[in-house]
Parts: sequence; structure tokens; C-alpha cells
Amino acid sequence: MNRNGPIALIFHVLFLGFLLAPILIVCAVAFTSQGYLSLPTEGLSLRWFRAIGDNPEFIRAFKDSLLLGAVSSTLAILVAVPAALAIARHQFFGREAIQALFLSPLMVPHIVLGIAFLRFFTMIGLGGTFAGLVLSHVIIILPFALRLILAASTGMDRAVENAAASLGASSWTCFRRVTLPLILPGVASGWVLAFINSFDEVTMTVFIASPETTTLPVRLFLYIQDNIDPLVAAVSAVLIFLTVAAMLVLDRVYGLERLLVGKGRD
Amino acid sequence: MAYLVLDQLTKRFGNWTAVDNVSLTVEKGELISLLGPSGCGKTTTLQMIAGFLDADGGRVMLDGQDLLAKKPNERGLGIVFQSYALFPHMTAAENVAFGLEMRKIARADRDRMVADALKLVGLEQYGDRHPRRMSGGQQQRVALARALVIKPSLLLLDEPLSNLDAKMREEMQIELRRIQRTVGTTMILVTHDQSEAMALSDRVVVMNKGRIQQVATPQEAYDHPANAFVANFLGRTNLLPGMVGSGAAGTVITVADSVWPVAQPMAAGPGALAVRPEKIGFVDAGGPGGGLSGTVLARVFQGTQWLFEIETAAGRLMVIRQHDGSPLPAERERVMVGWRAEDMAVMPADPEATSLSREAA
Amino acid sequence: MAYLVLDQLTKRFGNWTAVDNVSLTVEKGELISLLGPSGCGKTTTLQMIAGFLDADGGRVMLDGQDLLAKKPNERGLGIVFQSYALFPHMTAAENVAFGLEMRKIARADRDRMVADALKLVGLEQYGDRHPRRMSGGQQQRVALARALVIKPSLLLLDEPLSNLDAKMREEMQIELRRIQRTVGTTMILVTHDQSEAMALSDRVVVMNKGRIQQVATPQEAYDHPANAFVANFLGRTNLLPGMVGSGAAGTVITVADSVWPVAQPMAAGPGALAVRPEKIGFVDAGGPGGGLSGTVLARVFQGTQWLFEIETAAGRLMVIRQHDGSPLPAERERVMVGWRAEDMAVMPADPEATSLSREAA
Amino acid sequence: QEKTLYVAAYGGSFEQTMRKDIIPAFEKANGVKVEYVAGNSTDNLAKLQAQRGNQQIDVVILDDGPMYQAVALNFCADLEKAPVYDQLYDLAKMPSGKAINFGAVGTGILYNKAYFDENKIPAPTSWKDIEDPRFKKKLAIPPINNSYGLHALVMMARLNGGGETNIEPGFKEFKDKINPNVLAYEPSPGKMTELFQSNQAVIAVWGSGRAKALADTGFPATFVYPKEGGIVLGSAACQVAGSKNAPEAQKFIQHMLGVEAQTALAVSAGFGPVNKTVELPAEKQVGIPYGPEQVGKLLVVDWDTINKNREVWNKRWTREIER
Amino acid sequence: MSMAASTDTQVQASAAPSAAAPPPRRPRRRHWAPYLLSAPGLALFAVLLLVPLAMTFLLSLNSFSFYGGIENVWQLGNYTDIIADSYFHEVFLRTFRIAAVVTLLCAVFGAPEAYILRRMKSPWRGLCLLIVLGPLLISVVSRTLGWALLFGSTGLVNQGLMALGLIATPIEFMYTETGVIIALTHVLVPFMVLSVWASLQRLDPQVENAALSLGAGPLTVMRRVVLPQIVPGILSGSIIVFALAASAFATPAIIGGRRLKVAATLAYDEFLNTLNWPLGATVAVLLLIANVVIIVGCNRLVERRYKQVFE
Ligand SMILES: Nc1ncnc2c1ncn2[C@@H]1O[C@H](COP(=O)(O)OP(=O)(O)OP(=O)(O)O)[C@@H](O)[C@H]1O
Ligand SMILES: Nc1ncnc2c1ncn2[C@@H]1O[C@H](COP(=O)(O)OP(=O)(O)OP(=O)(O)O)[C@@H](O)[C@H]1O
Ligand SMILES: [Mg+2]
Ligand SMILES: [Mg+2]
Repeated sequence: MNRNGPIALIFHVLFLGFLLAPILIVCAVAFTSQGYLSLPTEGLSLRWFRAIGDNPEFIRAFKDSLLLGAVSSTLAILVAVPAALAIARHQFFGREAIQALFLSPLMVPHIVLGIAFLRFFTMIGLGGTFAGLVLSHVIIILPFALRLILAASTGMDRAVENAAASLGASSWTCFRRVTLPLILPGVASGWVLAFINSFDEVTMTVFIASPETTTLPVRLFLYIQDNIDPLVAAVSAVLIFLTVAAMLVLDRVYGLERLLVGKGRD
Repeated sequence: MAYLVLDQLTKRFGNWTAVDNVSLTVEKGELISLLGPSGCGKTTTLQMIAGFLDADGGRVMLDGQDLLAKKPNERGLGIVFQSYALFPHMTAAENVAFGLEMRKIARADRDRMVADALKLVGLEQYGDRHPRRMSGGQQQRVALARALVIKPSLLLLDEPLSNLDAKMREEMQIELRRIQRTVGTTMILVTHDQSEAMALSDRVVVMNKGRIQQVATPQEAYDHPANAFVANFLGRTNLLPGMVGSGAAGTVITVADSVWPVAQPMAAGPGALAVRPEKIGFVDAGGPGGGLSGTVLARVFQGTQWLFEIETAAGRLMVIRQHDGSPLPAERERVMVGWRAEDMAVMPADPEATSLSREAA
Repeated sequence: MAYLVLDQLTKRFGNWTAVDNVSLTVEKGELISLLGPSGCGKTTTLQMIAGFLDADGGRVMLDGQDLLAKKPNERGLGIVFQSYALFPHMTAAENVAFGLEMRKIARADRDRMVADALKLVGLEQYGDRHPRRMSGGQQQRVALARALVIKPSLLLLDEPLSNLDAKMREEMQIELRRIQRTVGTTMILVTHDQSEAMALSDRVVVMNKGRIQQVATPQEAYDHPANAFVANFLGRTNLLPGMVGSGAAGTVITVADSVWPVAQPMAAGPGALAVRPEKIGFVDAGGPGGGLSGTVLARVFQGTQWLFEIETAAGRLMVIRQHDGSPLPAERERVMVGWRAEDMAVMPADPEATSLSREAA
Repeated sequence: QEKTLYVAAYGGSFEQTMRKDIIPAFEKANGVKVEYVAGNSTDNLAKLQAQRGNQQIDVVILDDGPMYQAVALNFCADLEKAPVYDQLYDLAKMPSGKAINFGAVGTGILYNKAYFDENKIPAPTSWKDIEDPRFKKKLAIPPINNSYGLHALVMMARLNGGGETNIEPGFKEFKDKINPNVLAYEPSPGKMTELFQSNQAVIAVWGSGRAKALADTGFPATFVYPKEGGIVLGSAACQVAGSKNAPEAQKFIQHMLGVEAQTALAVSAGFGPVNKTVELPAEKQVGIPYGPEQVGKLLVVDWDTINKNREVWNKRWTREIER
Repeated sequence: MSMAASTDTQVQASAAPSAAAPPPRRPRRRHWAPYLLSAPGLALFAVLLLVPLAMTFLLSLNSFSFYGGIENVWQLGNYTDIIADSYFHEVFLRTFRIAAVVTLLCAVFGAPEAYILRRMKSPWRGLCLLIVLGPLLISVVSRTLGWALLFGSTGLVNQGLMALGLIATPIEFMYTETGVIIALTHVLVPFMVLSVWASLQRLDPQVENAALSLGAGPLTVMRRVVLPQIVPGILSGSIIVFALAASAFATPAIIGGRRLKVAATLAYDEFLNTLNWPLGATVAVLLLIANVVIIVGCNRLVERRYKQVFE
């Protein structure tokens, strides 16, 4: 049985500590009773959580963000999976160029993309629409989905797909029943990453969001432009809480392990 | 017309020719075995028939249709892969059911057929297990059940029984034979087990280095090998060097101190005498037949039979005797061996012959 | 003291007991075979010795030291995995060299040893190839070379030759035997091939459902199976129902119309007579020995031997005769069969015996 | 169908004030719907540039510096005459007549009073106090593409014998004396707040409005105008050229100059009123440039000269100071 | 007749047809599949990315003046300006230095972590995976806020260290390159863990066992057996991390401040503060080109070096 040794576990704990430290600090700050950023040294207070209720724009923006993230990451996955399979499976003319193209949104500063999209959308009449927002997000989150699916599908055992074909599965069925389940961990983590990135994007979205549909990060960003107060921490804490809750539900309903690890594996 | 025709099928990997101009016709309902040393191109040939490798040349016709033009999933073949290629994310039962689902068999029928197939391979209690949690032999049987359950008209079997014990293997062989007879399935079997090939096949195809060496019924190939490679590959053969000359009774070959009549006319000179180990018996000194004297170097128990290695003046001989309780010589005992003249073959000396199969590996 | 001791080793997967209280001692330099139906726990046992699975109970002692306390990489064993487990990113030569590198063998020596090992398995020209580009048998041979090259003092072989043709397999068997003799390597071999086990092993261990059934030399286990399972599993056995009674010559068993003397004292009543197919011969009607009359149902060529299925009044019989050129009955011919009294075993009727191995699968 | 007027302006507390106190009244009075496009001056100016020729925004509100630029780049239309303009202080008017300052704040020095008391440092009184070595890495100044930073640079030049036309002494002062003290050149007000709240910065060059917002949270920060004088910084509004709702846009600007709007801006957002008729109760005057004499004490900078040289200064700044 | 003699005739008999005609050549099957598969993505990108990027490129050829705004002249002045100016060199150098160090750190810490995660038992594994995703789940704003609170000169870490007497003066973190690197590593390391995770799924555990049985210690197994097989995952992760680090805006802006400028903050300044879009576009175009060259180059190098694993 392969188990992690003590050194590995120490490393693991330090690693998680590093990842968690700033998050925990922010959560702690959310409970301060002061009007400014400080650790809650003199008693916990929920005033900043209550303050969220006084800012209905935050809640509206949160919903918009969720919708935007879900729609755009799903679209991105739909586009990325076939492209990843093409790149992982085939040697063809232009393969590297296509790969570089799909990855290029990662490499352009988002401010530049923001202004480019704003100019372009204004030109073609998509300015300020939800569709424009979705499309621009699909572009910037696609590389994440693509790379993860690519990592999962390179070197996958082709014999298994051959077996499916020999049993009469069409390419589509073979994909749906065999390939997809086997690369599902990659697809799932790709979707999660894509969603998170869409959900967290500010620099570009500031330019293309319209007053009617603004995302939560844009709201927060504009808010802290002017004054940073523990409200921001409170919103973050709520987000963290919601995420954990969502993951727990997902775990109950479908199984996180199964999603991220794959079925029938150990 | 022949059911399956391979016509000059060729496959190259880089500048390595794995399959070289293979032509073969298979009748409907026939069971053909591909035999040959490891790496001779058996799997590659099957993969081309199945459509997973593109042929570099040649044609495959099934029932008069060009198979290579069809997509793999439209070829309707059943395949058992050498590496099993089970779906790791599905249970044994789901693996078996897959082909039926593709054929849109109704749920109830499907369940029944899957249960039957699992029962056939002795895994009725393992339907819910994932491949990773099964033993090697169990996985192999799932692979077999998966291919059999769809009742394909052409079944390609790549070492389908290599991880099964004798008992189970025999049962599976009988099962395959039954399916072939009752359903009329045409089968191409790759196996390294010669007795399996001999027992099951209508004809065997012996390959070496990507080329076909002989196509014949098992007994024919065994008793009348087309060339030294086949002789050597199918079962063991003793090759003894000798001198061909003329004796009183016509042409004879002299091996050490024994003299054997040669049926066919041959030029005098160095020659070789081939005789299979199971055709050699222990004879009484001075009995009929030439008879070579020697010493038992080693005797090895092989279940139904004993294998003897005997040092003679003409070189080492292998002798096989059935384990039927009759008295057999012990190690280091001096013995006399002999065989019937019709069981031996005489050929001109061929320095390469004995090393052929080795080199082919 | 024994070199390797397994002491009540147990492994459970969930509530499935894969290995159940297995105890075994192996002497230094011995070659032991594990035999048993697919899924009986052979691989699991090896994996525990190697340290890849944690035992749920029991101990493993190697050379007086508790092996389970050591990490897998400190156990110094050589292993050939049933699934090969080659490093996919390394060439054949790199795979073989890996263990040597771990032992810090100097570059030049290492290269030589790798070349030798590859040559040993007949892959001298394939050193640069990656596993994915090799045939099944070639991969298996790389796995073998990788385990052999480090000259471990204990070698665990899990179906190491299952994908090799007869010729190659025989060469490898001889090689294994030679290494065992010259280097003194202790080996535990899992094989489904009984003749391989018989030919190679000092002792065989027959397992079923996670338990050891018998530990004995091959011939002993074959000729004196400890129980019906072993009798049935090792080679084929004809089990004929009969009645034990007292005759003029002492205790006798009556099978159909023939009567056989029973050596050991037995209570009268229903009994069974076990006789191996290769011990049965065709006798002249009215000759010595009881002799059963019957009809040849089928005859199957198996290379060195023929397998007959014969319908008699006592049930179907299997008979094996060597393919040594002597005249043999044809299908549907009426024949008389017989055997020597010392080749048969008589046991009380056991309705389960014949179905045992099937159920164990 | 109701018309929709797009107003682009600052986010944060300013936005709250606008949404609560100013927009509803305007919507009711004029029967239009106002959509608020939040963003800081630079974001909104960039949006104007990106949508040039197809403007979606009707009214834009920017700091006076960027507004000069917006006017220069022809993003603004002429303001229509209206009575309310006559009630304004002079400093509200911009020379071009295309934009109007609707509020004023002053640039001065903000410091952490608790820290100063604790370390027995006297309250700062002069611009030069930011050079005190006790503030090593404890000083925060906005960069010069931000009005406060620009004011600081101009001020330093003036104090050393230069001015808008001779900026050299300012750069020299920054490079030699101020730079060692600077923790960060921080443009974002939020970030500046955070630097104070986390005690990383204890003194800063900043605006009165921002300082008021920080002090309102209960944080012990105090704002002073140095003895050499604070500098006035206006917030300006203009009607975007090419707006499809020009009349409503003009009305909106006029609405912002009205007494109620001006009072609300002063009380909630800290903008000094530009409408002479606005009267604030004494307690609401704290921290706001209010009334003719207070406003009169503040210095003004010469935007025309500055804008002419801005590109060069920016370049020098990034290469010499922010490095 | 001898056996050897019969050999030839028999083989010839079976190969008779082939002797007559050369084997029919099969026309190679046309491989449209990869193009069809990437078609949706290509279409989307052609319209929605290439057009805006092309517009950006054209923009980079324009000129700008403070009062005149963007002028539609075509010239390479912006490029020559940047290439000639050591200020820009410094910024670009810093950008790629930070990106490279961050990528390295992420690989060094992220890949082992993914490996450890894979070996964990069931409920823990899912939980820890969630924690690893943690940094991604909160807004960059709050994240950097957390860092400032932790690592500022008066932050918890410095206070703790000073209270313990380990350091006399606070360690500089905010507004230093170290700070930027730590904070970027923090945000980007989940990408590495996830992508290594995805490729670890394919590993056959028996292969590791094989290495152990040959005497390799756990570290050697990881280095010699596991690592080469997860190269695709590490590569994916590195590409994402490098690209994101090189074009990161928020973290360098907040932690690094204005004095520690990187390409993205530079472009930001040009776009928003001076409105000199042509220059900003030029910075972006150059950054994009440099990124593509570096990434595609490394990608190709790694794919070639580990050709086997990528098949
Ligand atoms: N991870 C696992 N989880 C649950 N059951 C398992 C697992 N691994 C093996 N088994 C079961 O344990 C039993 C013993 O398996 P093992 O692999 O030892 O068999 P084996 O004797 O090697 O068989 P074969 O000859 O087919 O390789 C089998 O029935 C198998 O299904
Ligand atoms: N992808 C490949 N690239 C290069 N050579 C290959 C490839 N696949 C197989 N080969 C080579 O082609 C030859 C034929 O391989 P094939 O798998 O057909 O052998 P086989 O007859 O099935 O052998 P075995 O009995 O060992 O399975 C082998 O020598 C093998 O090394
Ligand atoms: Mg093969
Ligand atoms: Mg096994």
C-alpha cells in the first residue's frame, strides 16, 4: 500500500497552511466590530454581514456572476473538449498554431482584452449585453479548460476506445460512454477552474459590464476603489461559506471524489 | 466465395515491416489460429482487420465487401484484446452489457444475456466489480464475455485464454468450439499455446517476421511442416547430423553408430535426420530399428508426460514418454532409444535450421 | 531455518477474504509454484510478500527478519508483474537498467548486464524501443529481464511467461532453472500452466478460494492429491461411480461391468474410482485387467498427444495417448479400455468433487 | 416608453449618495430612468475613448484633471445656459465652457493621529513635513497621474523656486528627499485607506473628501491644510458629445448644481459646495472646503500648462521617481 | 524431397498472387477529424479574439498625443520607442523573471502536493482538494488584503517574528518582488495542482510498485518514474501559471505597487492613466509575442524531450 510518509504529511500541512492563511485572516476580519479593517480583538460582531443586506446590488451582482460563470464555463467546456481531443490525439498541420491560439487569451493582459472587447462589441452592437459578457468570458476561460482536458486526455489508453468501437459504438457513443467518463476528472476540474476564473474576473469585466449586469467582483472592485472596509471581507467570507456548502452538496449528490477522481478508481 | 479474404496486407512502423504481404482466405464458420513467435505480427494483423491500424497496403474483404473502407464500429466484429482493454469505469456487467446497448437490445433481454455471458465465464458473482478489483484471469474472462455476448459473425481473439488455469481454459475452449459450431461464428484466434491451437483450429497459420510460413490443418502442419521454421516452431524436433550414403537396402543415412533407410532418393553427402521427441521410444539393446545408445541426462515431469534429455554419440536428444505408469529410466541410466523409419524425416544438412526459431524471436 | 516463512497470512478486501490464513515455508534456493484457479488469491499473496498490499493478519519472515516491517523498496526482491508494469516512458533497455542504477552499478557494467539480460530474453535488437511499440510477448520479456538482471535472492514471478510461444517459453523455463541452480535464487512462481509448474518446481502449492489445499512435489501432488479439488485441478481425472464390496480377493469396487481390487480397507457402499486419462490404455477384449467397453465419441489432436472421449456404461472417460505413430482407434469405433490397479485411486463417493474446481472459479 | 439616461461616475460612497439623494428626485421630476455606470475617472475616460463615435454614456463625471483631458479630446459638448450657473463660485467654471465643477475638495496632508500621539510627533504643519526621516517608508502619495500626486509635485516645485512652468525643482525634491520616505505611490483611495488601517502608512498627501470618509469610519485619522496652503481639486461633469439624450443630460448637470443635490453631496460625500446659496450647519462643515473665505485660501494650479507638459512629466515620473 | 526444398515451394504457393502484382496501395485516409473537432473553437476565436486582437495590433501602429488623442497614422514608432528605452527593458525583464520564478515555485510545490493528494484516503482527499482550490475561490481583492494583513510591516507574521525576537525590524514584503512572487505563487499554485492531478489519474500504481521492488526509494520513484509520466500535467500547469503570472495585473498592482511595475501594470497605466492606447497596445502586443514565443518554445522542447509520454 502506498502511503504518504511523515515528511510528505508535514509538507502537506505546511502547503495547506500557506494556502489557507490569508483566507482565514480575511474571514476573521469579517467578524470585526470596528468600522475599519482589524482583527476582531474585542469581541465578534456580525455587523458587516448585516451590512451586506443593505447593499442589494451585491446580491444582484452575485446572481449575475453565478449565471455568467455557469453559462460561460459550460460553453467553454463544450468547445474545449473536442479541441483538446484533436490536439491530444492527432498530429496534424497547424496543431501547434491552434494550440497557441487557444492559449493566447492567457497571455494578453486582461485590461487590453477589456478595451479590445469594448471597442469590438460597441462596433458590432453587442456592447453592454449579457451575451457579450458571456462571449468574452468564454474566450478568457477557455485556455484553462483546454489545458486541463488536454492533460487528462494525452496518453489515455486508446485500446479501450478501440474496444468500444469494436462493440459497435459510433464515435459519438464511444466518446460519451468511454472517453468522456475517463477524462471526466480533467473535464470536471477544467469546468471548475473555468467557472472560478469567470467568477473572479475583474480587470476585463469592468469594461464590458453594463450597469444592468455587473458581476460581483466588479462591484467589489468599485466599492474598494473608494473605501476599503470589512464589508469586503464579509462578502468574501460569505462567498467562501457558500462555496464550501455548494461543494458539500455536490459531494452528497454526486460525489466529489467521483467527479474529480473518476469512477472505479482508487 | 471465401468469407474473409486478406489480400497482401502490409503494415510498416517506420521502416520496420511488422506485417508483410499477408494473404489468407477464411471460410465462413471456420476457426483459424495464428501462430508464431512473439513479435511476429499477429496482433498487428488482427488490429488491421479490426480497423484500429491503417494498413499500408493490401485489402481486407469480408463477405465480399471492402472492410477497410468501413469504420471500426461498423465492422461488426467481436474482439478480445491481448491487453483486455476493459472499460475501467464500468463494472464487469456494464462492460459486458456495452455491446448489447449499442445494438439497442431491450433492457430485460440485455440483463439476461449479460447474466448468461458472465455465467459462461464463471463470473456470475462478480458482475458488480470494477476491473481494477479483479484478478488478471477474471479480467480476461470479462473481456471474453464482452466479445462473445454480442454474437459477432467474425470473432478476433488475441490470446484470450493466456491467464486462465488449465481447467478453466479447457472449459472456455469447449465453449468457443460450441459457439463456433452452433452459431457458425468465424473465428481468428491468436494463441501462444500450441496444444490449444491444435485442439481448436480447423487450420493453423504459422507466421514468422511478418510473413506467413504455412497454412494447413494442425496435423498436417505438425506432421508435414512446410519448412524448417515450421518444423521447429510447432512442437519440438530433434535434428541429428548424419551422412547420407548408399547401402545394401538402397539409400541410407548413418547417424553415429546407427543406420536408417531413406525412402526418397537423395544425393550422398552430409544430411540431417529430424524426429519428434514423442516418436522416440526406449528399446531393448539389440532390438529392431537402429537404436542409439545414450545416457539420461535429465528427466522432467510434465504432468501427463515425462521429458527426457539423452546424451548420445550423435548429440543430445529429447524424448517424451507418457506418464502412464510404465517403468521409465532414471537419471544417469544408460539406455537405448529408437524410432520407426516412417516417423523420421531426412533433409540435406542445414546449419541454420536449429537456430531459426531463436533468431526469429 | 527456512528462508521464507509465510505465517497465517490473510488479506481481506471489504468483506471478501482474498487470502485466508496462508502458511508456507520455502527453503533457500527452492522454486515453488503457486497454482490455483483464477481469482484464488495468488497475485494477492505475492503482492503482500512484495509489500504492495498490507496484510490484514499474519507474518512474513525472510531469512529470519520480519519482512512486513520493511518498506517495499528495501525488501530487495525481484518481481515480474502479471500486468508487466513496465515504465512506459523508458525504453526496454532503460527499463532493464533501472534496478541496476538503483544499486549504483557502474555505467560500463550496467550496460553490459543490460545487454546480456536483453539477449537472454531474445530482445537484443529491441533495446531502444518503448513498451508501447512492442508486442505483448516482447513486453513480457522486458519485464522478465528487468527482474532477472538485478539477481535478487528472492524472485516473485506472476505469470511471467503467459504470453510467450512454446519455444520461447521453454527457453525461458530452462533459463529460470539455470539461474535458480547457479545463482541459488529462491523463486515463487505463479502460473496457470500446469506443465510449466510441474516441469520447473521443486514443490507446488495448490490454492483455492484463498486457502492452501496441498503443498507437495509435483509428482506427489499429481499422483497423490490431498483431496478431490487437487485431483481435479491438477490434470484431468476420470471419476467413475461404483460400488465397494467384498469379493473373493478381498475388497473390490465394481464399476459398470468391470471389477477392480481395492488395496486399502474400505467400508462397503457407494464409492468412486479415480484414474487419470493418460494411465488408461486401449486393451484387447478379454485381455488382462478389468477393461471397460465403450465407443470413441471424439478424438482431438493436441500435438504430442491425442485426447479421446469415450462413452462407457460407467459414464464418459477421457483417455490420452501419445502421438507416437502407433495405430489409434478412429471416431465411433468400439474399443475396450483398461488400466493397472495401482494407477487408480478409490475414494468414498463425493458428489461435490467434480464440480469443485468449477465453483471455485 | 421611458428614456434611460446613462450617467458614468465614481463608485463607492459617492455612488451611494447619488443613488439615494440625487437620482430619485431627478427621475421623478423629469420622467426618465437613470442608469448609473460606476467606475473611477480613468476607467470612465477610457470607456469614452473606446466608444468614440458610438457613445453609450450621456453624462460623465470626472476629476478636474481628467476632465480637462476629456474636453481636450472632444468628448464633451457645450453646456447650455441655465440660471443655476449664475449661482456658482468662479472656481466652478472651467475655461472651455464644456464642463463644470460641481464640487470641490482640497489637497492636504492626512496623518494617523494615534500614531503621532503615541510617538510624540507634533502634527504636520508644512508640506515639507513629509520629508521628515521619521516617516521612512511610512508615507503614501498618489502618483502624478492622479490629481493629488500632481498637486504634490507642483507644490514641491513651487516651494523650491519653481512652479508649473519650471517643474525641475519638484522632481529633484521628490527624488532626493521624499522618495526614501515613500512606502507606495498609491492611486487607489481604497488601497490608501487600507494602508492607514493596517498601520503601514501614517502620513499621506490626500484629499479632504477621502479623509473625511476615512475619519467617518472611526479611524483616528486627521486632515490638515499645510501652512503654505492646500490645493483645490474639483469634480466635474459634462454632457458627452454625441449623447442621444442631450436635453436630459443637460438637465441632470443642472440638477446636480441645485441646492438639494449640493447639500447632499457635501453632507454624505464631503464635496465642498460650489453653489453660493447652499448653507450648511456648522457641524456638517468639518473637513469640507466651505464658504468663500475657506475656498479662497486654497491654491489653484494651472491646468493648461500642466496638461501641455503632462506627457513629459509622466514619462520622467515613471522613470525617475517610481523606480 | 527434403524439408528445406519443400519450404520454398510451399511458401511460394501461398504467396503466389503477390508475386504477380505489387500489393495494392491504400490511399491514406484523409484526416479531417482534428480540424472538425477544433472547428467550433476556431470559429469562436477567429471572430471574437482574432478580430479584437487585430484591432489592438492596428492600434499599436497609431500615434497618440495628449490633446490630439489617437491619430490614425501607421507607423512603428511605438515599437522603436519601447525597443530603444531601457525603462521598458527593465519592466519586461522583471515581468518574465517574476513569471519564471513563480512557475518554478508552483511546479516545485504544486506537483508533489498533487502526488500526495492522490495517495490520500477517501474523505480527506476530497477535502484537501477543496482547500487547494481555496485561493481561487475568493476574489483577488480579498486575497491580497489577507496578505497585506499577514505580511505587512505591522502584519501578523512580522509581529509574531518580532515578538519571538527572531527579527529586529519588520521583513519587507509589501511592495517588494518577493512579496509579489509569494502572492502570485499562492494564487497560481492551485492551477498547477489541478493540472498535475488530472494527469496523475492515468498512472498505473503497479508501475510505481515495480520501481519500489527494484530498490528505488520513494523519492527516486517520484523523480524517475512518476515525474516523467506526469510531464504533460506539469507542462499544462506551467503554461497556465507562466502565462497568468506574466500577464497578472491585480497582484503586482496591489502587492508590488507602482514602483514595481510589470508589463500588465505598465499597459494599464498607458491605457487608463495617460490614455496613450497605442503605446499600451504595443506593450500588450510585445507581451503577447514574448509569451507565445516562450511558451510555444518550451512546449515544443518538453514535448520533444518526453515524446513517449505525449503519444
Ligand atoms: N482491490 C481489490 N478489491 C476487491 N477485491 C479484489 C481486489 N483485488 C483482488 N480482488 C479479488 O481477490 C481475489 C484474489 O485476487 P488475485 O488477484 O489474488 O487472484 P489470482 O489468484 O492472482 O487470479 P488470476 O490467476 O486470475 O490472476 C479475486 O477474486 C479478486 O476479485
Ligand atoms: N506502434 C509500434 N511502433 C513500432 N513497432 C511496433 C509497434 N507496434 C508493434 N510493433 C512491432 O511490430 C512487431 C509485431 O508486433 P505484434 O504486436 O503484431 O506482435 P505479436 O505477433 O502480436 O507478438 P506477441 O505474441 O508477443 O503479442 C513487433 O516486433 C513489435 O515490436
Ligand atoms: Mg500480440
Ligand atoms: Mg493474478
